[in-house]
Amino acid sequence: MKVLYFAWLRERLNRGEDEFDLPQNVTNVDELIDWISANDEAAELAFADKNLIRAAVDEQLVEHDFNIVGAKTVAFFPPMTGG
Amino acid sequence: MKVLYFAWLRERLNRGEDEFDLPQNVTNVDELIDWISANDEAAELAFADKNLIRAAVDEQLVEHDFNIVGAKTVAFFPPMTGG
Amino acid sequence: MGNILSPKNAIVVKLQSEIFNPGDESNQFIKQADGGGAAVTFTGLVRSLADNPIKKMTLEHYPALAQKQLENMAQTALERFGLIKVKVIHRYGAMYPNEPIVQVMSLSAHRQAAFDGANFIMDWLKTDAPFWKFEEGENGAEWVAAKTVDDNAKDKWK
Amino acid sequence: MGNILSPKNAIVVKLQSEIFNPGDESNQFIKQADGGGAAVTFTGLVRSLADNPIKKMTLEHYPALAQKQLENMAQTALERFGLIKVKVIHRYGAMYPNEPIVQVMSLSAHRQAAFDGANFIMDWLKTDAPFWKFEEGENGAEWVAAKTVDDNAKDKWK
Repeated sequence: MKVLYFAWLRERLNRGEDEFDLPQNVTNVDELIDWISANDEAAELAFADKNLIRAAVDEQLVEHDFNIVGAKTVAFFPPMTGG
Repeated sequence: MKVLYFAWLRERLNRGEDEFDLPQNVTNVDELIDWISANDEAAELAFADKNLIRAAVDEQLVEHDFNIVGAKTVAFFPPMTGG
Repeated sequence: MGNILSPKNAIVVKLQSEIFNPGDESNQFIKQADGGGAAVTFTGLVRSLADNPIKKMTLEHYPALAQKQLENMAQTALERFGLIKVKVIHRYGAMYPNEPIVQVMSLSAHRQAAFDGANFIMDWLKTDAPFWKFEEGENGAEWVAAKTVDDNAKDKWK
Repeated sequence: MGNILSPKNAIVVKLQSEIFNPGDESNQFIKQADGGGAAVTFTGLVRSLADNPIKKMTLEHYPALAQKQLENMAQTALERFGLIKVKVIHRYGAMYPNEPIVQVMSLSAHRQAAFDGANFIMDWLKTDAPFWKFEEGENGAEWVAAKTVDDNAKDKWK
């Protein structure tokens, strides 16, 4: 699965994307956040406040309980500030 | 007193303005309409439906009960359709 | 009325018979943005519909009252919505399909104020600015009737 | 989604890094008015305030999602408000004070629909289009924080 990071999440992780083989017990966005954080100190800090984390699964904005099994791309980013 | 007419009021009266010396018993917009209509058949027809008559006294939009004693200019016109 | 809140040039109202270029006017308006991040432009165009084609529209107006009413509306919008500036251009005389009739422009620090300011002015302009449309088309010529919907549009600002 | 209601070119969404000319875009948009009498243009500009001067703003974006979200918002506005057409231009990359960032244009037979269409798109765009502002100024550089007021602005369309 491809995982994308944007804005200050990208900066804090010092990378724009990851490619992961996820364990079977990682089935939704929230579990993915926890799994990434557990494996990476920078990620643990960056994802610390989950209220500030927005997610998109296969180019669709979703809540953190959204199922990611079979998804190709998950993107994480802060609240949007365009316009 | 100068009285101005606009749009279809002007057309039906076949003139854009009048100059009147009003009798003392003509003290508000409504009475002015009645007085003009009484003296002029075209005006009687043009002013027949008072709901369609808007008025301005000295460049201020007013209701028909507005006092006109001492006013310099009264304007009559249909509901506005600008924009 | 409110001179303290409105520096010079915060309000411009222009009545003219000549056609104007909507985009050029917008660019001119936002060129000096003065810290404003949100600009809204409303442009009203002469409509010619397939079922009632118009050849020519003539706008009659009451110049002194029109100027005064539009300035009052612009001033009220400026103060009520905290706008940085407002410009209103309204034509009179003869015009033709697709030509601009009116343009209202508002500049604000915040987008909702800019939207509301222009919207407020247009709603009031429709019923309280002394202009009258006369349309000449293939089906004859007539004075355009006022719409009840325009009377009601102002209610949302009460 | 709603293809029957939206003919070709009724919706245009353009993401670009290059600067654009707001007035030229508006003129282009209203040139083919197609019976529409009311056009609304919202233009968002890079703000630089006296108490926090900005030298440069960089907009990061998620291209595929941004395109999709803006198209969805434009389509929803088109159908909901019965608009004739909608165009959205949003820049990404580096930009400077007073430059345009975003422009939303709506054309309708009726003015309220044109106002509402552009307003609706801007409200949704603020919270649901994947762009992030990074500002560099005299007081340092930082990611712009999202505003609660932007979250709440959408509520009026419920």
